Amino acid sequence: MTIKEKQETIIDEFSMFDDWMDKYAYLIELGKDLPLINEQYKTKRYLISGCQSRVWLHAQMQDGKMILTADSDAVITKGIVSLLIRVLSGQTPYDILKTDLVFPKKIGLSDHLSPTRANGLQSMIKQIQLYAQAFILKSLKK
Amino acid sequence: MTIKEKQETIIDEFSMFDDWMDKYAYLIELGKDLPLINEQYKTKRYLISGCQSRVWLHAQMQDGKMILTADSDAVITKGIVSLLIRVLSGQTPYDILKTDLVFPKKIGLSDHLSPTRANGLQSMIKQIQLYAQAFILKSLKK
Amino acid sequence: MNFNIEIIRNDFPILNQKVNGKPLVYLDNAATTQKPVQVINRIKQYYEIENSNVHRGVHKLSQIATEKYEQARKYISGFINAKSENEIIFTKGTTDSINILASTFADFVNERDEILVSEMEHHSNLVPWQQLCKKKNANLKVIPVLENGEIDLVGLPSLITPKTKLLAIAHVSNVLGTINPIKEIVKLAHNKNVPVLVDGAQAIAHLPADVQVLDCDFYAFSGHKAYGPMGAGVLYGKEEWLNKLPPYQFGGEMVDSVSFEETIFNVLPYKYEAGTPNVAGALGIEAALKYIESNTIDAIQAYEDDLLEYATSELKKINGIRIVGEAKNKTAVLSCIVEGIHPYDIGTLLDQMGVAVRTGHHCAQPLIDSFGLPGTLRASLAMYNNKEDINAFVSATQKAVNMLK
Amino acid sequence: MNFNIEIIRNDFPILNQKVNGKPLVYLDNAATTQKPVQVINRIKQYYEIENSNVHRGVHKLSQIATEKYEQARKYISGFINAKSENEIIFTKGTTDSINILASTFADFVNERDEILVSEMEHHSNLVPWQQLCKKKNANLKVIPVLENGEIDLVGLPSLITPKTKLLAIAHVSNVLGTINPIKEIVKLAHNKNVPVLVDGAQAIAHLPADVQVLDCDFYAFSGHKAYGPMGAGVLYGKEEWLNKLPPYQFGGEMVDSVSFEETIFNVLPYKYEAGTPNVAGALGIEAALKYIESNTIDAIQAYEDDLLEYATSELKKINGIRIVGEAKNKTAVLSCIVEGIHPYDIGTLLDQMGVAVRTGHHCAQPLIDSFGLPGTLRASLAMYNNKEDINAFVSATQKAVNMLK
Ligand SMILES: Cc1ncc(COP(=O)(O)O)c(C=O)c1O
Ligand SMILES: Cc1ncc(COP(=O)(O)O)c(C=O)c1O
Repeated sequence: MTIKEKQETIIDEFSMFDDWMDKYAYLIELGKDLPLINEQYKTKRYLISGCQSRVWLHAQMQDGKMILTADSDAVITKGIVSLLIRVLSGQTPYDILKTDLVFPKKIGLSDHLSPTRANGLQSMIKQIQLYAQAFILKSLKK
Repeated sequence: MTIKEKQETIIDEFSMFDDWMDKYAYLIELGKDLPLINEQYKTKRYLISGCQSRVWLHAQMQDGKMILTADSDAVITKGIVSLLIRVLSGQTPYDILKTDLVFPKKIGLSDHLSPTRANGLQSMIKQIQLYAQAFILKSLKK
Repeated sequence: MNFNIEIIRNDFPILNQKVNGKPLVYLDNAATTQKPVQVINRIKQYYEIENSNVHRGVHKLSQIATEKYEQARKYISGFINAKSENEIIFTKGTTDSINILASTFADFVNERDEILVSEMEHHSNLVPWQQLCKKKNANLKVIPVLENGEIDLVGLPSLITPKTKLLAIAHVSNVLGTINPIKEIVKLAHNKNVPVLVDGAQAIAHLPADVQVLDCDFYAFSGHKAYGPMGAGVLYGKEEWLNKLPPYQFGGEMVDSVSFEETIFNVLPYKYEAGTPNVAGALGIEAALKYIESNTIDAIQAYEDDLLEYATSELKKINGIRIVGEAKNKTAVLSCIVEGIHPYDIGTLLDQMGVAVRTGHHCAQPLIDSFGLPGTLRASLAMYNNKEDINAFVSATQKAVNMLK
Repeated sequence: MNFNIEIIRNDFPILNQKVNGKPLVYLDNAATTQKPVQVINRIKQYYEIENSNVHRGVHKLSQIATEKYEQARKYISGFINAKSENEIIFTKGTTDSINILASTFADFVNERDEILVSEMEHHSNLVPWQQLCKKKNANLKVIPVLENGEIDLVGLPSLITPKTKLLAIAHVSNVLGTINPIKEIVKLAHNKNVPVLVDGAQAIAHLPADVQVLDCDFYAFSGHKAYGPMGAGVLYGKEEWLNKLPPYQFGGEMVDSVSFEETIFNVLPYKYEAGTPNVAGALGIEAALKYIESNTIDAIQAYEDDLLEYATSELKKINGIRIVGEAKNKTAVLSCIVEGIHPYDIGTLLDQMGVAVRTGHHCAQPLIDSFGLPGTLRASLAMYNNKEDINAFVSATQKAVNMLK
């Protein structure tokens, strides 16, 4: 699936809920299901700053695609990061950099997911983009 | 005359005017008539800070009384200082220190002569009081 | 008791706001308080009929603004019982006040000297001292905080050494609510000739702050945490100290005379007020403190204490909850955590229910770290909060916990 | 031209004031400008429905306040055409902005280095540099001002030496009204790798200030001199410079993480914003600059230029009067003296007639001294002044001169 398609799937899923409690309950569920990051990456080096909860994010290249794993000590943050990973993990660095991330606005949590929030969504996206840039630079040097 | 009587004379004089122009015209006249200070005292040392115009003030003791002379480069300031001198010069340091200077309020220029004004009235009074204190201290030491 | 919660609530326009469709329950007062109409209108009136630059003007408006500005200083001076209005320096806020002191105090600190702070300090009363020590090769010493949230008063005397140059401590902790025994601390410090700075950010709106009774050498607070405007605060300093310290910023008001060769500085309090002062801010603080006075600080404290006690006992009914900070002497701040749940998750859900609290380290990261916590959930009170606010907070927290468990 | 003086005057409530029984003629705008309802109401609205502390809050109000605050930064960034909103630091005002730079720039100044200022600087752009030089054993060099009130541009290149570390100069002189040729000055300085700070206090409300066109490295201004609130201003700095300079104050927002051992500072622009920011102040500046934009800065400049010309020619009719400052490029400020009369005497009498002007050295004592004057009588314009104001000013001045002659 392309990034666009994945975003649309998420938007569809969330459109089924019409009250905030159900949306958050779903987000919490997603958070609980987030596939675990390798414990060795839960170090300061992989910590994203600017979030109220701690978020570790790891990225590596596999067959030209970026594989993202993450964890957080807050479950709602885990839910958010799991959505990001669903959309962006397994895509090429180029696609990640040129993508327009519309789903946070569209799933009706835009308020909560706004960039000025202390949730760190913005920092997470920035960090993923930095990884993508770094991988592109690395591949050019070879 | 006592300080109190002198203040009353001044209040009487000013009560004759009922518009600000006449009051200021009188003040300007007084300013122009201010007896000159000895030129040797028109130095930085005798300058009062905190006034918008420069004011030099000199004090000396003569037969137990404080003799004040002053000058300013602004004529309204000279008018103000001349009133102060009329009231306070020739009095004992003790009397000067214990006096309640009511005339600025009562001559209907209170507004203009208020302590927060840039006219330096407050600084002049403070300076005169400092002189008075110094003379008292000096006489006690003898 | 002239304390009427209904009248008070009516004075605060923002309390009529709805958040996410629900009436606002504002329990983030330690971050900033809301403003009564008395303060809002004071600022408005200033700009509508009195606005002018102060001090050097020959004209009437300038005179009025100057008089009002200096009256505000005088009022504030009386409110904290300073000896003279020359001891009241207008600043941007607590952080500015403390930084002014840390910067101008530098000349009094030498290599291997010590600055003493407590473990519960807000970053604003910690980092300035830490950086000063770094610059001067001096040592930052820390007064430990006990399990219950009180400072270790017994151990304090041994921490004050001949090398100690200053003791900086919060009057009230913004995380734990602890009221520190400032009088005792000052006595201990003065016995060894150590001056004391009190960070009054969380105290000024909640309990009496009498600088002569406390006998502290410096006291800092922000207007915005005491029903006043943002961007305005106070640094109180004993006159003999402020006369000894050098100026901080240069230009405008703080100057007496200038040539290219030399500059002579103005006297107190102007020595510390470079540039056009925030006149509206000073008048706003005055109006805010008058508002406090009109309800009396003692009545406010009694009311808030009752509310704190009620909130604490209600909150404790939630399974797995733990109160963080249980000092005997405590005010207006209630931190907690729920076992196995990150405070941020609860805070997020509380917001959906219209309850505004704060989560995180509250700019006191070393304290939170020493307690081994990921942060706390903090509800903080102001005089306009009522039992309904507490009930809303507690039941929303219960709901959030149910969702997250 | 969408510039309607009647509509504009109606926006400023204070213009309805009477002073000493006469309608207020406010010509002290270089000291501080009056505020339009748009600004007053913006502040009021903030406190009534949006007030909260910013950045770290989980709740909605905090989010709203944060968004508005950052939008204000963005708007201001656009207004002066900065490359990024990270280059906009909120400060207390011009004096604060310049002191922040002078303090953090200290590391770049060594013994015998030189800082270059002009002879017409306001104390706020002079004393901080003078004191920095004193501290560092560096030398303060001065660009002379010519008889007509222009700086000596011809002599400037030879004043910029390999030892020059910074050039600090006003965009517009608050005494002479001179508009300095900043673009040319910056070019000369940059040719020798010298960064330039522009003091824009008297420019921001009167002419376009495009930091990319000027290419200056730093630009400072105050909200209150541009129809905005007191206690809020801006320091613009090129990102590469602001990243290079150390932080100024410590605590709160400017901190990324803290332990007792070390502190990691936040990124731009927060690195320079310790403590709770003045959110209402930032929104007030935004509203003020929007107000300027709604009338267009070009139209304002054209209008004020006409008024300045009219005032100058009318004033010249008074016997014995001399205009101080006759630069070809001039704006909004009109200084004069009358032979044999102290400016303070005239100002005092003008006040009695309801005309608010300023007299004295206008915090530019070295300039006044170099002109051999006891001070000047200064009328300074804002967009709401009209010909009636000028007529009142000129005829009152004539009357005062008659009384004093
Ligand atoms: C040219 C100039 N620079 C700096 C300042 C200082 O501005 P503020 O007092 O707002 O800090 C002024 C204001 O008087 C000024 O005219
Ligand atoms: C104890 C304490 N000190 C200092 C501060 C800093 O105050 P401000 O941000 O108003 O400068 C705060 C505010 O969070 C505080 O709670």
